[in-house]
Amino acid sequence: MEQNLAIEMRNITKAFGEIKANEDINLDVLEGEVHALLGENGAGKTTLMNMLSGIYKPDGGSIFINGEPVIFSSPADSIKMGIGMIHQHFKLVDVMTAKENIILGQPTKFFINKKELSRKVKDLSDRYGLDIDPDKKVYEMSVGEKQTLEIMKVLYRGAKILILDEPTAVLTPQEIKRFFKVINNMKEQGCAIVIITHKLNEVMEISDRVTVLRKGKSIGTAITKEVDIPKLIEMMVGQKVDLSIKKEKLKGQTPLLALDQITVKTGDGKNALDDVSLTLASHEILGIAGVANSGQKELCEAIAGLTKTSKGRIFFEGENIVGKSPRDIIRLGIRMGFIPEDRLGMGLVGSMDIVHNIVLKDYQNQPGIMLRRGPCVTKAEKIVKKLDIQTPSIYTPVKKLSGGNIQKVLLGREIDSNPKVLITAYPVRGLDIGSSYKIYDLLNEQKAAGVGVLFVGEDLDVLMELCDRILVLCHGEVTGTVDPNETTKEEIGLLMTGRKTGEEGETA
Amino acid sequence: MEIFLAACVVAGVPLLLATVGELITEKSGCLNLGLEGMMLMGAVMGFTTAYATSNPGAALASAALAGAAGALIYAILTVSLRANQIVAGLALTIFGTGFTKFVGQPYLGMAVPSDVTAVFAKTSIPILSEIPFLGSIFFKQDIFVYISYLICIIAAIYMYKTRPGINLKAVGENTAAADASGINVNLYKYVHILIGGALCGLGGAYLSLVRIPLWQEDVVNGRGWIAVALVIFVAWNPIKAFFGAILFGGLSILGMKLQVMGVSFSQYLFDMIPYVATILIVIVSTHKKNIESQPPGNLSVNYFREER
Amino acid sequence: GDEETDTFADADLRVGYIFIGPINDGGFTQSMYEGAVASKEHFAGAMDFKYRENVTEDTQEVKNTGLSLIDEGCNVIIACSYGFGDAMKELSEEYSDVTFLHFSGSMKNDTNFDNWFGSMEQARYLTGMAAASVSESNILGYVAAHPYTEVQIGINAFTLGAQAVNPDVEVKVVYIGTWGDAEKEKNGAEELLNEGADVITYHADSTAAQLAAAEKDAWAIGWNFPKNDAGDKYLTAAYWNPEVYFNYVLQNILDGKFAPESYYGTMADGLIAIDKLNDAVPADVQQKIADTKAKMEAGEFEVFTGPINYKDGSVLCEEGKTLDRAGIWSINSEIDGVSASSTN
Amino acid sequence: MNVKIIKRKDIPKHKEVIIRIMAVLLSIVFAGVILLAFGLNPLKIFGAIIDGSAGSEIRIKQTVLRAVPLLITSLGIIVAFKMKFWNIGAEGQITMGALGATWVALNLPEGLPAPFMLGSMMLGGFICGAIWAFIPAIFKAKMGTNETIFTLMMNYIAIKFVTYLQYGPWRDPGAQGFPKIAKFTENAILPSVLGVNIGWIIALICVAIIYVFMTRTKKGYEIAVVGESVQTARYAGINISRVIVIAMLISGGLCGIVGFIQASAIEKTLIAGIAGGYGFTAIITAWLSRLNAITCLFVCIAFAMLIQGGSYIQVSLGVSSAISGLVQGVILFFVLGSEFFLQYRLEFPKKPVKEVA
Ligand SMILES: Nc1ncnc2c1ncn2[C@@H]1O[C@H](COP(=O)(O)OP(=O)(O)OP(=O)(O)O)[C@@H](O)[C@H]1O
Ligand SMILES: Nc1ncnc2c1ncn2[C@@H]1O[C@H](COP(=O)(O)OP(=O)(O)OP(=O)(O)O)[C@@H](O)[C@H]1O
Ligand SMILES: [Mg+2]
Ligand SMILES: [Mg+2]
Repeated sequence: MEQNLAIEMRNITKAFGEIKANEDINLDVLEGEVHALLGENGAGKTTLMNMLSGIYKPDGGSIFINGEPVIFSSPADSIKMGIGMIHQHFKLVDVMTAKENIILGQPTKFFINKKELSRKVKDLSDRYGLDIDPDKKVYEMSVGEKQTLEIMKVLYRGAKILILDEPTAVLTPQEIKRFFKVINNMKEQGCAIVIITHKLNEVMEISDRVTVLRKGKSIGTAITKEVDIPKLIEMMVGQKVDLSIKKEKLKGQTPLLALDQITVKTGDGKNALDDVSLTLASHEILGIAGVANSGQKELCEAIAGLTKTSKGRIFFEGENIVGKSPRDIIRLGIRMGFIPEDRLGMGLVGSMDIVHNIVLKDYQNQPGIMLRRGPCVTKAEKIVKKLDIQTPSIYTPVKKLSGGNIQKVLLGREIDSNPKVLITAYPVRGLDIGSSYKIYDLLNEQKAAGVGVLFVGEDLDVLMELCDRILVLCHGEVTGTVDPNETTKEEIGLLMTGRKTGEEGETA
Repeated sequence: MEIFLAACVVAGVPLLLATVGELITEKSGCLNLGLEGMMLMGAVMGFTTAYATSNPGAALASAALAGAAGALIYAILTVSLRANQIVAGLALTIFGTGFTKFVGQPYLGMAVPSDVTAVFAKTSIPILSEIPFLGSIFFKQDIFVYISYLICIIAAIYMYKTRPGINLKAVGENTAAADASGINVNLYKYVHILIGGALCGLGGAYLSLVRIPLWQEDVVNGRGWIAVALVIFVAWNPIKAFFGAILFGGLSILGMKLQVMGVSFSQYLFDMIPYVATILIVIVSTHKKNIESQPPGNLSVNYFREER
Repeated sequence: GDEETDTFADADLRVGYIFIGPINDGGFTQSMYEGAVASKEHFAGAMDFKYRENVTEDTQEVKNTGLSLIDEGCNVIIACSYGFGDAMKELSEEYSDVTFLHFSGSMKNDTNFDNWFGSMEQARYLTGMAAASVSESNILGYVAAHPYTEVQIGINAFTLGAQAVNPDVEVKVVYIGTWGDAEKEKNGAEELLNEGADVITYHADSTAAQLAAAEKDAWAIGWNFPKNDAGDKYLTAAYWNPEVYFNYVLQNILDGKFAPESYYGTMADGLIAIDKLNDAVPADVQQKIADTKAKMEAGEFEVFTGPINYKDGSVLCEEGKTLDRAGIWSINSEIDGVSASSTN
Repeated sequence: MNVKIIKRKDIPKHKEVIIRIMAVLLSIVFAGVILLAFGLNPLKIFGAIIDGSAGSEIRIKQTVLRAVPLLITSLGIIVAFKMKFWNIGAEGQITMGALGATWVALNLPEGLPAPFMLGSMMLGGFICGAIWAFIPAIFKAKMGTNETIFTLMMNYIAIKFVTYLQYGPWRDPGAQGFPKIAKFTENAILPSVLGVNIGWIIALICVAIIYVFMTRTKKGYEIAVVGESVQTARYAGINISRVIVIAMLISGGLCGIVGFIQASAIEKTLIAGIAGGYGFTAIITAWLSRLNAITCLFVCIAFAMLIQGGSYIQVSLGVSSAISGLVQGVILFFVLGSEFFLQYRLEFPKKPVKEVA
């Protein structure tokens, strides 16, 4: 079958200040093709796609859609060309209903006929087997519903070219299955689809061809059937990597942290964490698995004293620390390190330099009213050296550093405080594979030194290799705690969907 | 009672126009605190045009344009040049006040030509004014008042029933989402800031053309700030704005009404009521955490597409 | 341009005026400004002036303005508002070679600082007579800025004049709580008209109350400056004629005879005046007003002549007595016949 | 036209200065065009503005008198704005500060030695200004109430309240019926140094204190962290409510001190209009100084010159003082607009590299 070129991107270049996010990238996508875009965090995938959707303007290069050269000066131009993008971060208006979100920016009639609109939306969702209530407000929706709504938006516009930026990150395996059906359905109708995902097995399952980016450059395009996962990883990383993380079973564990039936409520009264109990001992890495937003954030924050618990107790070396604020925790000398998920949003002060970010954890215990930076200057220098942080100076505002280096500043500071317990949420997000492995080594180092590490991760392979035990969360509940040596990824996947250990084959 | 309520409506008109203008502006995510300046600019240009041309239509157009011109400066500064909205709004107030004093100085104490005042004299609407009670409150007014009703109704229909209205809401609530949906967010901001300015200009012109058709330096006298408060009081709803404006307008004359009725009280403490009431509303609405009556999500946040 | 500066530098009397409002406000400041112009004409070359308008009653601002005027060469400063007094006092201590003349109040020194004011109650009284003569409802409306002595003197004088023509007349007062809000002035007047008043006068800065009266076909009495904004319904106005004082005091300065005296102008010297009466005022009342005016000028008529009671029944002036200047300036409420309810 | 907006990484100091000067020059040209359009000679007017603000000792003193309240108020605003607390209630905080100082002056025994009297008044001013800022602050801290409108409304309440006192309970019976609050006695009036009341020394001390406070103390650090990210502040164990309240107590307190200075040194009593618009102008000066206390000193002096010179032109040239507001507005617009060019630069690429493959 003769397939036409839907997208042709030639020599695309895009820089943000010093960062070359895209450099001379070429990409071809055919009609009726699912094209996977692969690359590590920060490789430039989103940037490249944002230029297709008109959000960014390329610094150089040209774009052809269906053979015609185009210059997009806004998303509207891109939408006009039949391009629809589902963004990594939802672009929905919370206070609006589903159907209002769907018609945003659309050339509908001047006056809105709400009934007719509901009917249209209903028709469309039936056609694609999607389930959506046109009159539900977005702020009342679950993540899954929001994702569905994003898909509906694109479908409604009759997009012929679909860009999906990590659409499956927030979906359960069941939802992913349904979602892939929709993709295949569209592919059959001749749509060109670009999908960005970090999950290599998804790439193998859904895509026809795959293009790999590395550090802003395009490494090459392959026909999916002709490559295997190790080959893709090699393309992503640039070298053959030994993906094994050394794991030692260490003796002499003493319990450090114990959660006893912790419940955390959200603003609207739902349970974000529901009766969660766990223990963490020294010389141990406890992994936390679960699809996004299953309560991981609340778990970390509850332990760190950042979220109010409505029930239960948290013991740190036998002492109940429930109700203690982070300040109390610091003041009491409870040595706990915490690397939150959103580093610049929580954990670091973007506009301040490395020294002042190191001060953040220190200053509370300084005497007097003046801020003593002196000791932190030495500390900053030490951390920069030890973790090989690329920065012009220790007086550079951290937001000007690259993602990986920002992460290292945070990690360096937390490790430097000699914690007994280290809580890390997605610590390798934004890091290249080399740095990631450095972090894993550091965590193992900490473990060897007797620290109890709580590791919230998204990559099951890493979790299984790194952790001594893995606790699986689903809807804020613990669905099981497993020993990675005695279980399979599939088993954990099932737990992530809510099937508790011991229960039999419950399907969602 | 009807007479008093009719007077409340009149006192509310400048507030209503400015409030609807500001809430439309705020719906696009822009907090323009330059109301006082724009109302003054509208007042003076409306007046001078009326004086020069004796043409009420030209006067209204000129007032609206003057308000919009002030708003344009604000829009350029905040939308295109990404300046802080609060600071830009205050600068606009300083400029508008200076501009108005300067332009209006030769006209001080001069009167709006009678051709114009005649057009703005009280005119009953035939059937509606016969409605018992309500008729004499709402429909025995001047044309300008009827225009303000229309503007209010049109604003409500526009905001709740039309496609651009929904887009506007999206721009103010989540600019990035609106942008990704293909809405030209900068255009929306510009247009609605300008509409807001034009309505403020008309609000000022109501004072200088209809209420006090003699040029006075400080016709607006803080009413712009009251309108800022009123926007919050009415939770960004143009229909509520209609009643809110009558209420706040009414408060400004209630003190006098009470005096002629022989009620004894302090005028100065009484004058605090609108401000105290607004604070109470702000507190209550945050306390209730009612998502629907919160300010637009991206209010006073400047948006740049390529920035994260 | 430059020419003016020269005439200014050449004049012996270089007067600096400080005005509270704009010079063409149709009210108080305009009357002061036109007085200055008339005075300049009167002295033909010997006097010239500079001014600053819209000066707020904020001591720093006023002092600053005074200094600028002195800096520009002024040797007489005339400050035309009560709130300018403190700054004048301070400046008079620093600049002994400059003469400072402050409108209203009682501040002065022995050499170069004086105050001046006038018996506006006389004009108010006469306008009250005119008002009562045309009222059919016997309700007169009075829009007033703030409840305090200066304003209450006017209200009471107006009321006494009205009562002299028609003892049954009632004066209703609305205090609007501000000097400079035209719309409030108009609202106040409208409330009074709604209560049945058919003559409106006012003690506030703009002529908005005249507009309100004319719109409702009621009579309007102007104030401060003889400006008619009510057309046919303009009855008369009580106003200032400041060139009378300017000419007098400047001549004294020129002659080296100036001595602070707390100048208090009257109907007799012409500082206080009323505008021509509307023909609607009946001839007999016109005559009566003219007679009263003549008596005032001759010093045979005192506005505050007892018995006068405050509206709460307490005595303001006993039968057979008259209030002297100090007595007048201690008035602190409205008299019997006035209905006013605002408290401070 | 194809314009690209590119974020600057770092701007060299000299370039920053050039851009700022350019902005001011452009604004002057633009204002000049407006003046010309109204038939006025802009050169003469701008010359007179400079002459009127710095042309003689008296004028310089007047400029200083205007700079003092502007500067201290700006410092107060800097503390709040650094925390992203949009305090536009300085006007009211100044008014209440003046009220506090006045209450002290009128109620302490008359014969008190001046230093003790003035110290108490300053404290009174600080406390009352702080209380006026505390009210919106506590609601923000505990409930997340929007402070912009809250503080704005508090201005009018303060001014109405002082008007009430002036015409009512606090009216001086000795003022011959005029609605005035009693004058201060000599011991309640700030002395002068170098011909200007010592407010200017207080202002300079405040600059130093606020500079050190914001950059060198733990509280100042906490304020900056809260302003940058509330989440990070929570993470670091900062008691956010406390920081908000403390910062606002300082912010309002500084404005209160301005009220004290204006009441004691200038008015020598309390009047409703005591804040004189400084509360609003200071927002602009604080912002233009990029929330830096030292820079703020210079920005405030420049603004004071503009205000002083603007009020002078009417006397010297006989043109409307409204011109000053007009010119101020235009300069503000340009300087505000120029901030953009400090952060971004524009590029005008001829054409995308190539059009057709
Ligand atoms: N708006 C922006 N401003 C500045 N830098 C940016 C911007 N957008 C992206 N970058 C930078 O460009 C590089 C590529 O980012 P991009 O988001 O395209 O990566 P990605 O491949 O999508 O990564 P991820 O898998 O984490 O989503 C990163 O270094 C990022 O920090
Ligand atoms: N930002 C948030 N703030 C407060 N609570 C949250 C937030 N995000 C998620 N929660 C709560 O955390 C819990 C788990 O998240 P969520 O419901 O989004 O995931 P989920 O149960 O997997 O839903 P779905 O499978 O439908 O996406 C829920 O109780 C939810 O209300
Ligand atoms: Mg991405
Ligand atoms: Mg789920």
